[in-house]
Amino acid sequence: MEQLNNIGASLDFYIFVSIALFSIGAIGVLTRKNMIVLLMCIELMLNAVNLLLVTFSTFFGNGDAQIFVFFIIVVAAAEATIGLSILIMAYRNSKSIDIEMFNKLNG
Amino acid sequence: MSLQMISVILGSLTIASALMVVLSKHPIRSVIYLVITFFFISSMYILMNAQFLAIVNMIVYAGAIMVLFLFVLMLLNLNKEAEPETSRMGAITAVIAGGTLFLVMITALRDTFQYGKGYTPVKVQDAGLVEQLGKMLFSKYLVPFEISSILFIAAMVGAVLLAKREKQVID
Amino acid sequence: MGKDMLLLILISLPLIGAAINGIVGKKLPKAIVGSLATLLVFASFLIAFGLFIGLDKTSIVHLFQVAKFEDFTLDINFQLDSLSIWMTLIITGIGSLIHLFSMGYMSHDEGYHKFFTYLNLFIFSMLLLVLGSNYFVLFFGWEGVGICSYLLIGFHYNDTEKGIANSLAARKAFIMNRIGDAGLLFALFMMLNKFHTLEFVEIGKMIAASPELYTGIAGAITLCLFLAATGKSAQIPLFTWLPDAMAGPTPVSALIHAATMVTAGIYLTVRSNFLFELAPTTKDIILVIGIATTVVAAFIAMRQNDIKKVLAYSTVSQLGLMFVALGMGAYTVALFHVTTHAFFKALLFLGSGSVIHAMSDEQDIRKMGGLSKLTPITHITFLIGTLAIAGFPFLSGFFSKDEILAHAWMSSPVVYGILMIAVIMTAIYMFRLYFLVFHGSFRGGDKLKSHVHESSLSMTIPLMVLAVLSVFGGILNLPGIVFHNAGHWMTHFLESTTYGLNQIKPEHMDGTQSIIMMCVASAVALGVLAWSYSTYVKKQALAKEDAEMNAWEKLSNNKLYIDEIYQTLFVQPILWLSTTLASQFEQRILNNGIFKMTSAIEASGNYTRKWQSGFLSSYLFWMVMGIIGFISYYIIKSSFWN
Amino acid sequence: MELIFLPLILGIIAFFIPSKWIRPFGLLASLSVLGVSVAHLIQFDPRNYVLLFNPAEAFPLGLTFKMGYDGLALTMVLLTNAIISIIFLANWNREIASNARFTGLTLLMQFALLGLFTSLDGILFYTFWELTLIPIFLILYWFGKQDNNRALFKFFLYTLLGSLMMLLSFIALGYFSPNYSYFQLVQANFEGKAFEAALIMGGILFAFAVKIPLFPFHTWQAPTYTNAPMAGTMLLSALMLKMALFGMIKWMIPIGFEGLVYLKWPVITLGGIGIVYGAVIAMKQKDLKTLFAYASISHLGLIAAGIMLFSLSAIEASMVQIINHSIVAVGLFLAAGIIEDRLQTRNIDDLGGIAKVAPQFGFWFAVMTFISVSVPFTAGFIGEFILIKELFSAHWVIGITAATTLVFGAVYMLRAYQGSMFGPTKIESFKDLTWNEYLVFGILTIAAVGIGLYPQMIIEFIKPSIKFTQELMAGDLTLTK
Amino acid sequence: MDALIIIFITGLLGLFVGMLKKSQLTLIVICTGLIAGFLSMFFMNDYESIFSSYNGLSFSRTQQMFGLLAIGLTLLAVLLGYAYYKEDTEHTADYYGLILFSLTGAICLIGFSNMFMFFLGLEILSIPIYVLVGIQKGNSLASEASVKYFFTGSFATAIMLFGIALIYGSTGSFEMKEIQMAIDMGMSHSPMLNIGVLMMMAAFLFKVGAVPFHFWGPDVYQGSSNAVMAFMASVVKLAALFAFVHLFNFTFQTLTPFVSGLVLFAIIVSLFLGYLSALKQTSFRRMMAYSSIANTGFALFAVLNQQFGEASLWVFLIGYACSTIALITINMIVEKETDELSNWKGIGYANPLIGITLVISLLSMSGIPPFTGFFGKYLLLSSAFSDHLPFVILAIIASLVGAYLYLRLMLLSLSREGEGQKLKMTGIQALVLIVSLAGTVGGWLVLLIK
Repeated sequence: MEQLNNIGASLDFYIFVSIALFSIGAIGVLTRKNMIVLLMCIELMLNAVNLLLVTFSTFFGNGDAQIFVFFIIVVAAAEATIGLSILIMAYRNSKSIDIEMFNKLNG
Repeated sequence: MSLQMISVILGSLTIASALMVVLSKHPIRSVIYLVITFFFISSMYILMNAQFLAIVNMIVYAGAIMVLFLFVLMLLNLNKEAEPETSRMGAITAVIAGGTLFLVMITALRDTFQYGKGYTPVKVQDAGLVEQLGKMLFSKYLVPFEISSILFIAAMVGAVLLAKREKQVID
Repeated sequence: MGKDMLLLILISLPLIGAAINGIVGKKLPKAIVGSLATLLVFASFLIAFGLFIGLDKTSIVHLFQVAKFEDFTLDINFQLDSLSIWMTLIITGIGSLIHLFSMGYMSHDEGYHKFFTYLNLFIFSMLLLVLGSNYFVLFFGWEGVGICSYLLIGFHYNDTEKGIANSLAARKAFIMNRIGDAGLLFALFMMLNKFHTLEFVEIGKMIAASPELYTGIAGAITLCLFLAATGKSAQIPLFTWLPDAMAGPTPVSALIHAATMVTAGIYLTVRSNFLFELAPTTKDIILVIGIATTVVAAFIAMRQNDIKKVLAYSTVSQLGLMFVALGMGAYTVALFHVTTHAFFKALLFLGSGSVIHAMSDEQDIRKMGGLSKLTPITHITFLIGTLAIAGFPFLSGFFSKDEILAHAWMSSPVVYGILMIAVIMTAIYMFRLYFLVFHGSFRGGDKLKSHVHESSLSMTIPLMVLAVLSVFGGILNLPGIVFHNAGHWMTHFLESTTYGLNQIKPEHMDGTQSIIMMCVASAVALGVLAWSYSTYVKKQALAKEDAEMNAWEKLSNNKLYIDEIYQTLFVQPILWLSTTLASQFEQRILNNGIFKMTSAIEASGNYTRKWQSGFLSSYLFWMVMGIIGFISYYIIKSSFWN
Repeated sequence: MELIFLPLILGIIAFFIPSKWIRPFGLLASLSVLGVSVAHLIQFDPRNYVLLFNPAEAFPLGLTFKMGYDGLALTMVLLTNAIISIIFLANWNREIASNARFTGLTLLMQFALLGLFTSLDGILFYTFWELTLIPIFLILYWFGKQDNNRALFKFFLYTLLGSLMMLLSFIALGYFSPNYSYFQLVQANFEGKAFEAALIMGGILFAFAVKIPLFPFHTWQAPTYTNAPMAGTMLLSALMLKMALFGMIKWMIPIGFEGLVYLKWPVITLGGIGIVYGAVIAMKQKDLKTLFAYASISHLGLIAAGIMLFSLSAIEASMVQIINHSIVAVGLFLAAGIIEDRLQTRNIDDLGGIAKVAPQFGFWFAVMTFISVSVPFTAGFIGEFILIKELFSAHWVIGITAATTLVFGAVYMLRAYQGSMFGPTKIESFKDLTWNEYLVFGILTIAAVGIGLYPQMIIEFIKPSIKFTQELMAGDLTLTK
Repeated sequence: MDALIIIFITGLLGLFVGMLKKSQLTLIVICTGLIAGFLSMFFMNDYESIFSSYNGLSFSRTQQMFGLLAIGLTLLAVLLGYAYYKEDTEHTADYYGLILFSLTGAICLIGFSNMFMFFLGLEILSIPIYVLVGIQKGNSLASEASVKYFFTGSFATAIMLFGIALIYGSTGSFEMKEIQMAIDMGMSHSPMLNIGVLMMMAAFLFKVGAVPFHFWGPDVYQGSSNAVMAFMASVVKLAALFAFVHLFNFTFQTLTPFVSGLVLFAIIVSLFLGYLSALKQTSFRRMMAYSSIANTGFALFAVLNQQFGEASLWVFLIGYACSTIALITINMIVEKETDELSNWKGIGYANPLIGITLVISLLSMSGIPPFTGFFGKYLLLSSAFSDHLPFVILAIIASLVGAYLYLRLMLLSLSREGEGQKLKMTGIQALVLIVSLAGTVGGWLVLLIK
């Protein structure tokens, strides 16, 4: 118990927070229509994963998970870059960042 | 105030600010709340002795990525009118779906919530240090590290390709 | 040259004739075509006669094996015995006469060579039928004559007026025969399963060895055989094709539908006597059907106005009479009547052919009359034929009919009584026909009258020969009571060389009864002759027009409406079924059903693609739902684990 | 191997032949293939199994690639080659024959058929089975009526559904046999698993039933025939239908023999229904080709029912009948083709009196009609005789049902013949037969009469093969091959 | 591994050569590089490469085969796209560079031995594709497709990462071997592991485009260009499917029976939904997208087959990819302003090469022997036969619907009305057609060599 106290709350709590963040991100992805906010919500979900991984890393006591988080941050950065440039391109074409506007392809 | 109390408060604040990200009408507010969320998350990292990640999280996420977001928001110069309206029905459905996702995950993982019992984390203090991570990154995880350069090259080329305005041919 | 070789030559000669005429006949002059065909058949007759003279015992000629199966073989074998040679004599003898007649009769027809090809082919098939030593060859011939009959009935298929009717008649004949053929096939199958052979001799031996083994199956086999016989020999219920078959040229009617082919059923029954003897029930059925046919056909013949139709129904009636004899087990008697009937019916048909020829293809007796002076030879020979069939004393028909009546009397007076009615009716319609055609005044108009002429020699010679045979044909089998030693020559001839022909011997009959019966028959014939003479010559009665007829005359004139009944009972339902199946089941259920299904499948694509709404949030929503589903799957499944 | 691959090579070459030369090329190509097969025939001893291709090593998936023929297969090979030559001959003066695509596709079809008949490997058999579909499909599509898509879809999907069921069966067979070699498949052990065997057999049967076609699977046939060009109809009915019957004899029953008890009577019943049903519907059809299509359902129902008895006599008779039906099909469809060619109609109501204008055609059509109603001295007679006999011995009800074909067959065939050829002349002119049509009718008639007089030659030829298969099934034979 | 470096360097080199604005030269450089990559992959000895001392990548014989296939198909896709790219001289090199970077991702995804490489590979595979889809900048459909692909893709990535995290949480390792050991040691009932695996599976189903994560497919395929679509439908699909199958055949093999219900559900719904929706499409690429959903359904049978899953998948994919590339090439040749299917009318009759390729490709896709598509389906179905018979029968019924779909296209393009139609076909396109035709006809022969 003492060791667990080192990281503050119990492991379960961090898992709970992580799931909550993930779900909130998912809700955001589903509710928001603004593409930038959508992108942010996805970042939120990735952070939930990061939190989870760091928790496990602490728990197992090795750094592998933290390296993984490191790579996730790398990928998130790249993804954000690409996402934003796609967004800009889409905005140039349709003068809107409302995802509801992008429904010409259907059926 | 024990560490446990601090972490619970931090966790609650994290969730609250994350909720604000979703609930804020204006995207810039969302960005701000998101940065706040990242701060809370970073502080949790520190609590868990992952100092290096905490710093990286602050610098890369809160610093670089969020600034990029803000920059794009400014670039596109979206005013309030352009903010898309969320339909009530859609929102309710989405919240129900997300809530269900949450509940289902909690239900499925309910057994895990006695996870920590009987395990003894070792060398908690050392795992998250820069030295440790650096050694690992350049020995065990060298290949992924090198490979990630491809990702960056690709992302770079892609971003330039997409975001660049085509040359206007002037007669 | 051995007998075997002679037999093969005998069979193949008509085939050779058919081949030559069929392949090059078109280019040969008509005279050569006709005489070649006639001479070949006549040569066959001569060979047959030679074989007949030298006949001593049953011999079998093996030609080749068609197929060998696990438990039986199918061979082309021929059998030479008294029965087959007798039939051969009738076929080739009368056949050559009719060939001769046809040379004159068909001389103006453009299908001359074709006609002789078919005729020769028919003779060949018929020879196969009677000379085969097993049921398989018999079946070959059986089918073969059916086809030739079809070809010849529909010979004038492209006649502008009657073309369709002719071909329809041919089709009817073929199909009704096919129904009978099916019966024959079943009999063959049963025999193969039971005896593993189709050879007459071997089956006969097996039955002779242990008859009790086969009583059960014999009933079924004989019923099937009799079905076949009703088809070919035009008995109830399959008799309606024969009158229609008169659409063919008259020599065809004489040869096929009077003298030879229609007697194949009788031949078959006689051939299979060893089986029929084991099946008394079948024999009773044959008797009943024979009686019914003879009466019904005679009744219909009474008010027919087409000269050939009268003769056709007469043929049906006479065939019925023969089946009566068979039903009583009097096989040789039946054959005797076959022989005499062949003589006088061929004569009558050829005579009618001569009349038709003279009348420029007019067949309606209402348009004839007084031809006795215009066509004297035809008149005399026709008269002889009429007298013979009517049972005028001491002509051939008298003796053969008398034998049958005698047997009938012995089996049951009721049968005798009914047969007497049929005999009286026969005399009535024959004399009616004779008087209406040859006496009274000519009713065909002057223009036609000027064309009427006696036929050429090639047509009259067969008439005369047949007339002689009709008169003296009775000699073959004189009643024993009168001509003690000379009598029953034919019975003895057939008995001496065939196997297992056991039957009631007419000798056992009381002599007085026999003589009384002859007297009764003679009296009937003479009485009807007198009555007819007074009606048609003295009172100048004519064939009535349709409107004047009373009820029974209409019934007779309309053939008891049997065609119509068949049409409603069998033909229409099947055709209805055909149309309904094609339009309802086939089209609506199977065809449209499948297309409905495919179009439903195609249409369902419209629903599935609606899921793809085009909205990103809906896609993401379904992805989340998918994950929720996955996790729920886990929760549900893991709670069952424990 | 040249026997099988010669048509493939020739077929590919045909696509590059200029249209001026394609006519003789097609005929000569098919004749040369026929010649090769005759050379095989001369060297052939019916008691032997000739293996054309017999790799020693094992391949993955249980593939063995064995190919070879016995008397049964060689009969079909010869039939195929002869019929293909006849088809080329029959089409000699038609436009279609000067089309390189047609010639090439027909030769490819020949390749597929030969492969099918000589394959001794389950998967190979299935492959060739499907392969036949492609050329015929293209022939139907390119040379058939323009708006025949519906019929084509039906044809293709029906046959494909059948093939897929067969595929399922072959997959299942993989669990009962070490590999897909024919000899192994026949010896597959179903002891105590009769129902499984019946299921496997049922799957294979499904494919065959569609192609034969058995009663409820026949709806593709009539529209396909009606829309097809003459050559396509001939290929379909003279050869493709026979694949299924051959498959039943050589593959389906020997493989799943243990399951025959379950399937025997259902299939015989369907065959019996087909006999009556096809005949009854044929009676009122107006289109000659449709009529012949339904007639073919009737005829093939009889053969299929006979095969299911799997007695030696029944199979021998079926083979005779298979050959006879090919002859009849080619002859009758040629007649229908000739009529359509010259008058642009096949409706019986519009025809009449042709025999008067074109007596030669009338005669040969009549001969074909009589061969089709299987009168004595023709090939159909002996086959039908034995088949009905065997069915009658199995049960008298089916025997009587089968025998109705004698009567009904006469009804519809004579109606078709008389309706079109007899009666008042409704047409002005009708060009009588050309030399090649004479030749075709002549060859067919000689073949039919020859077989009719001496079917023993075919029976002797195939009897050892069937006995061999039966011994193989019983396991009496230790395989050295 | 050496192949990976060669290809990456070729991609970079291509970007530099591209500055010369000589599209032909760029093509030559790229092709040479790809061929070199192919050869180095071909001659690679197991587990031996300059990176062998570091973990992350390893190639077994099977993985090598998949790698070769991926490189080969990329070569085809590159050649196929040439006619299209060369018109846009500004960006020719960018296209090639991105495709090659994506290919390196695919190779990582084929050869990964820990979660790091797996995750990076997946991202390197995806990110260039997000860009390539939207590369026609002025085209609003393309940018829409890009947006949709990007957002759904990132969402799926998040899900997958959550799954990886949970798996790590339960097993304590990112190494595939260790994870497998941990699972085999008795972790298989752990909820965290199971949820993690299920979430990974969800992400995989997204990547391969199976129901209910298939939605991006039709929109993205339709919005993108033919050249990009060819790459997506062949290489991307191959890599994702292989990784999926590989994970579930080795690492998670103990759990495969547990997830088989879900996989079968996904298979059957994908098959029917794919084929049925495809029936009503008028756009060629959209139709192909639906058809690819259905084909994915077939391919997923490999997940359930522990023994031959990868080999079956290989055969199936070579048939599927070759046919798809052939059809896309044909579509490029016939495409006018839009990719309406009506453009296809009669093309097969007009041009024999197109006709033959088209017929054989469509037949192969319908599963008719002796083409590779048949053998692939045969292998996949036969292995599933004994355990999942009802689903195999359902799959066969669905394939009948598919056959109807392909048949319709075949009839349309073989129509005689196309006679005399003139089609412009470059030599490179003809080459692509012939090569893919050879793959469709003879690809399955590889089975025998092995």
